[in-house]
Amino acid sequence: MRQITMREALNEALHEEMERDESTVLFGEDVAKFGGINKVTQGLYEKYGAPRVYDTPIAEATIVGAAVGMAITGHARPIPELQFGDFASIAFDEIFNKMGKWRFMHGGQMEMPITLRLPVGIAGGAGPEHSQSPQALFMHGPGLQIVVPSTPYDAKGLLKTSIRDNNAVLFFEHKLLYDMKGDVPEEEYLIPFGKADIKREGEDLTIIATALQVQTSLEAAEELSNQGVEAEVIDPRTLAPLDMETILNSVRKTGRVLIVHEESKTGGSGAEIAAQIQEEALFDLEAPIKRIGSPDVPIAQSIHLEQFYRPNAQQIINAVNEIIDVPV
Amino acid sequence: MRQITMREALNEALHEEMERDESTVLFGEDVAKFGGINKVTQGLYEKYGAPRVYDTPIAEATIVGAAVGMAITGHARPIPELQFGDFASIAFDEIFNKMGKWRFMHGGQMEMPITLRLPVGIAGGAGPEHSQSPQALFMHGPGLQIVVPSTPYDAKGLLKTSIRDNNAVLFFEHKLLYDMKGDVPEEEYLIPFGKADIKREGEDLTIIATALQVQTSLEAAEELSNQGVEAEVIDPRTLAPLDMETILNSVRKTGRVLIVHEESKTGGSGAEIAAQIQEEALFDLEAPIKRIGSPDVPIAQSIHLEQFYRPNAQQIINAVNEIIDVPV
Amino acid sequence: MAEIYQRDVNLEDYDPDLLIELYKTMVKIRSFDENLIRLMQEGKVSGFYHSGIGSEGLSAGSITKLLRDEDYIYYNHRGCNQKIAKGVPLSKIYGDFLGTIEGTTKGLGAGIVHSADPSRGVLGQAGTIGSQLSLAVGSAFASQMKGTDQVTIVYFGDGAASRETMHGSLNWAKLYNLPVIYICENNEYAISCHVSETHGVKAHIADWSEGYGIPNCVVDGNDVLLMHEVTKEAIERAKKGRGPTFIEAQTFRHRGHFEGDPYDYIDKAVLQDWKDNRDPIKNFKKQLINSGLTTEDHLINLGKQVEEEILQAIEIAENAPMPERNRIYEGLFA
Amino acid sequence: MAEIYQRDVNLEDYDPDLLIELYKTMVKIRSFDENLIRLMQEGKVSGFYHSGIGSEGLSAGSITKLLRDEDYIYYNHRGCNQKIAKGVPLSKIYGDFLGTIEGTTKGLGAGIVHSADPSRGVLGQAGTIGSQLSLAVGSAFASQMKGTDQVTIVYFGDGAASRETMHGSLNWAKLYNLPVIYICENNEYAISCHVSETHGVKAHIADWSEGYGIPNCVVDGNDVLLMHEVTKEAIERAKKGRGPTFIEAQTFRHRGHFEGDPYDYIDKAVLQDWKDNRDPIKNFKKQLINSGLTTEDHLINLGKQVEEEILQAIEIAENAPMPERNRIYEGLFA
Ligand SMILES: Cc1ncc(C[n+]2csc(CCOP(=O)(O)OP(=O)(O)O)c2C)c(N)n1
Ligand SMILES: Cc1ncc(C[n+]2csc(CCOP(=O)(O)OP(=O)(O)O)c2C)c(N)n1
Ligand SMILES: [Mg+2]
Ligand SMILES: [Mg+2]
Repeated sequence: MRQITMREALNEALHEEMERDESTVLFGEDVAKFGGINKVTQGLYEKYGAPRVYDTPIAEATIVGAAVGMAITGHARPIPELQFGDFASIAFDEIFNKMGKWRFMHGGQMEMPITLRLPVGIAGGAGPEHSQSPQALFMHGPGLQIVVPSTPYDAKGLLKTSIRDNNAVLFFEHKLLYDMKGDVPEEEYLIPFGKADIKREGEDLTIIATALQVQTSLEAAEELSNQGVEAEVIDPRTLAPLDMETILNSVRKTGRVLIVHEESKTGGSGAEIAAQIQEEALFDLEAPIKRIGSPDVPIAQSIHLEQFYRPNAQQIINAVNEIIDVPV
Repeated sequence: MRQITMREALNEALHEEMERDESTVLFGEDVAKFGGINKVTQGLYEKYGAPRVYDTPIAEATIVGAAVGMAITGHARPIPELQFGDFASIAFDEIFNKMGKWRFMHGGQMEMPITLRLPVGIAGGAGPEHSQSPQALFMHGPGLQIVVPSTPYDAKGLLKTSIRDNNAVLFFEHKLLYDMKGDVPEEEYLIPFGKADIKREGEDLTIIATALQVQTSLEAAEELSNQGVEAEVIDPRTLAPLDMETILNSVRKTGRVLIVHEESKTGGSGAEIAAQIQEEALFDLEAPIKRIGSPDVPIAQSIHLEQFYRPNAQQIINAVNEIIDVPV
Repeated sequence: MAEIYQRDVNLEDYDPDLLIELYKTMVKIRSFDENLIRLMQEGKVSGFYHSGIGSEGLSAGSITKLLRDEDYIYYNHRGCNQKIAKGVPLSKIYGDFLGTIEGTTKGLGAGIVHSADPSRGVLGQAGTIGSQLSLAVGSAFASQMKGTDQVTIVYFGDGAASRETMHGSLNWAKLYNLPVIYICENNEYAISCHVSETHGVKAHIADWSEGYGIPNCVVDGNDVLLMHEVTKEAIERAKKGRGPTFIEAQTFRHRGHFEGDPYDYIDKAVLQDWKDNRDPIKNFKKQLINSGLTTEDHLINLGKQVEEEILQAIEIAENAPMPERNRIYEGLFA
Repeated sequence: MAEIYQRDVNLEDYDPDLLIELYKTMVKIRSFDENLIRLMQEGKVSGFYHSGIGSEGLSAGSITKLLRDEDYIYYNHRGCNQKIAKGVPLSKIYGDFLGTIEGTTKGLGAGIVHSADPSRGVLGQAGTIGSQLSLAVGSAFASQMKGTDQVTIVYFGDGAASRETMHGSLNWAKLYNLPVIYICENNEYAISCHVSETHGVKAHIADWSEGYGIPNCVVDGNDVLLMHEVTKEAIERAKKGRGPTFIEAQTFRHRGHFEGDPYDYIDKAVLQDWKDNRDPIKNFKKQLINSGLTTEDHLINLGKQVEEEILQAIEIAENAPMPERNRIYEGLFA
């Protein structure tokens, strides 16, 4: 099959959906002529021009607030971008309370077909305010769907689903995945929300990972396999809705669980997932659920230090070994 | 001992600490002449006047941002108030990234002696944007201490500690507790952070609750006691730092756990607490840890409906019975 | 510095239907409000109500017979003045206060904050005041993109004007030349704070919009015809593709910030002056009668009709059932 | 509309030491920058550098011999211009780029964003541009409350000026009459966007501050003496308790937004014109020599001294060790 990068996959999804529905409108900082600082929106301005594709002032709260105001008229399907996912903090009220709740709190009378794109993750020494992965925060926000792809294939299918969906979507793209290549068919396809993907099957333990950490976990799983440990690697793909069924089936099979994410550990998505697993399958657990996240300190700017934040394959292997060592 | 309301206890703490340290400065919307919409800051303006106590424009991001700018000069100890804790969403970048990280990311060269007061909770039909309990979000934010008192005694001692502390504190006050009366000694006292309080001892199960839900849990515990079930009720008092030692000691004793909070369930503080408990004490658990939170939907404005959000004693009793029913 | 908007308005120049409609709308607004306060006193509605009495002219003047159903508004939290002027059925607004399923939110009980009626262009309100300033430019952008001549009006108080969102919104509005009208209901107070205690301005709040190159002015918001004129000009500007307008409309609260507010932080004489000499309804009534266009009796009758209408609306709203508990699980997603 | 700041500046009216110091500071800034770019090319520093070449006059002019250690600045993300002018040791700034413990952050590797030197009033920078606008009024408030005559300057780009925080900050500054100076480094671009594509203004960015009643002007930021004069006036205003000033300083980036930016979105001829005719260092050098105050040789010598100083600083910074892994667990709490 054709191999393209996640950047290309995302770009294709945008092209196809903007072609398909002329109420789509894409905006953000430097997304038009410049094609986005991550080059994900390249070629769209040339094809659709303003006002369908346009550059905004540096004012993130206004970007998201305006997207909400567009969406609720029923005339527009906004696809805003925040240049760094960290800036969700600047538009937090707009995301958490307006995108997430406007429809419900006004009696369900409007729709919220917004796909907010948020590049996240530790990459290249961008420092404490340009490297975060804030997705877990939004699991606590009703009305928000949270998409976190880990492959070009998933990225394309999920972005297309997001854009067509009539509800709010936060679409998190790990910056280190933009250059990752993977199989993407020429034909159109969509990937539904709330359907986890088992990226690797295994009997000995379940690794639940998101975004870049899916790749790191797969790498670790190969190494573990050499050591005779077969890990099942599950990528929830969407944190909201969360496919607990697939997760629990795996847990019931393996009895051992490791959750890996790049978000800082405390209060990360792993907390909620672990809490649900033990609630539903406590007596299937043969060892405590472990979580790996980045350290609970702001991310250093130094490239030398930043490597110690991003979970790596060795950490995963070590954690798996500890989990496996717990006697039945 | 003298009984006063939590409102009075908080007000006393503010008076004492502003008297004690003339670098303290208190500001927010309507906190001066009006004494605050919850009347917690009454009498301070009359005593200290501007600029020590002053009313600000309605601009929450600026309130918190300015507090940070004051604090890092080393000349001021700001005690800002946001009129409703929900508005933390408006000042989210300022709280999460600036209060929490400015010191660290600038190499630890400044201090951040801010106590940000945040009235929270479902009370009197204030609706989806004036009733939330956002404290759990900040557990995911390094550099922030999270205080959640449940009694007048704790409120006073913790607020005094907060103001004297040289690091950032988010101080959450449940609005329905303002009128609650309780023992508060005349003499000065401080309560350290990271020290949970066992509000009631019991052998049969552990209830971990915060804010108003400590009171609801105690109520439920009395009723349960009549039924022959002795619940231990633990109030962490600070969610960061979190006193896992006290919690784990109790869990090891009882083997059964219920976590109760008013925050919506998914992604609430209960998720992190449950995840940590199972990680540290899985094999002591005789039943899955249950969590009670408000439903994962925006809070309705209707008084009639809002009662169905706030966890009540009967819900707690039912949950406890389910937990107790799990056979050993 | 902001122009003080002045025009010679002569009643003879207006269609009598418009004049009567303006009067009727104001009376309806006030009567709605008085009856709501009564319902509160009867314990049927909770305490978070911000009465709009004293500012009816601002809403009637800027909406009645000017805005169509397809024009959008974001109302503010003071009274239900704009919702009523925009034609949201009274029973539905009462239903939102009483929490019955008659309300626009079908039982969620929007109260003052979250009613909506998209079929009449009422897109709702942000509980965080000032947040809707950004939404408004989005809605206006959507109309412009679609090529319609829809206009968006966003209402907000003097206090809300100090939210940071104001800047982002004004910048978008001017930059993209959007059909949006800012109406700042300046009643001098934000809860207990006088505007002079919280606003750094050259002279007026409207001055803030000047630096963006947005046409702006200060107007007597209690003069319903002046409000009509100033808004009409702004609407024409918007429809002609000439962009946004910022209107600071001066008014005053007859009651405290919320029901129960002691309202002791203001100068009583100033309040009395507004009540006696600058009441929008009283003054317009006088004008109407003096012009010979109508009689006191006629207006009294009209008032009675309105009251009748209000009482019927309350009855409908009260008779509708409260929602079931599981109402809260409905409508989160489309 | 904002005044275009013009003064007749004659070199004879100035203390020669000041003039030489201004020149030297500019040269130091540029040399620092050029050497940093070299370090990047050598692979020693990561890619997030925003060169400040072309705007040295703005920083030297507004800081050198005007600000004391106790005066506060919040620098912006373009170059290290303001940090250097404020006297942060060069080895420490390089240390922050190289990630060694010589850096102000002792190995965290602040890069361009998070260096700080409280002993010299350098309070840091917000990674979210524009957020420091609110911090600045806080710092100024603290000085005012303490009764000192400290001044706070906040630097930010034309792009950052469009952040919503601008409004909250300007309002506080005027309302509380704070000793704060806004210096908007308007280099016409925010990454790829020209200011005309993203700013709705009457004529200038400075116009935004006018509605608050804040004295403001537009100045040639590449004329170091004009920058000196305009900032001096603002500092005097602040110290006399007469509140804030907003200065829009015009300049242009010689290089792209970040190292690696193709920088193909601008008009090459415009850039060439800025380089040829509006280079702050080149022009000031000409003025100095023409005035007879110094000679070309002297200035060349001075440049060599500066280069020497820079190379020494780099050596110190490079020779310092990288931090241990557990550095990241230090300093979260006081
Ligand atoms: C962001 C935000 N801050 C504070 C509040 C609380 N609050 C509600 S109304 C109000 C005063 C608003 O004053 P103004 O905008 O002048 O409107 P008025 O009440 O005078 O009509 C305040 C502070 C809020 N709802 N949202
Ligand atoms: C809040 C926020 N939005 C976006 C960015 C990303 N960003 C960094 S610099 C920059 C352009 C800034 O332009 P300007 O303020 O004019 O400064 P210049 O780079 O031209 O010196 C952008 C968009 C950021 N750091 N913070
Ligand atoms: Mg007001
Ligand atoms: Mg710029």
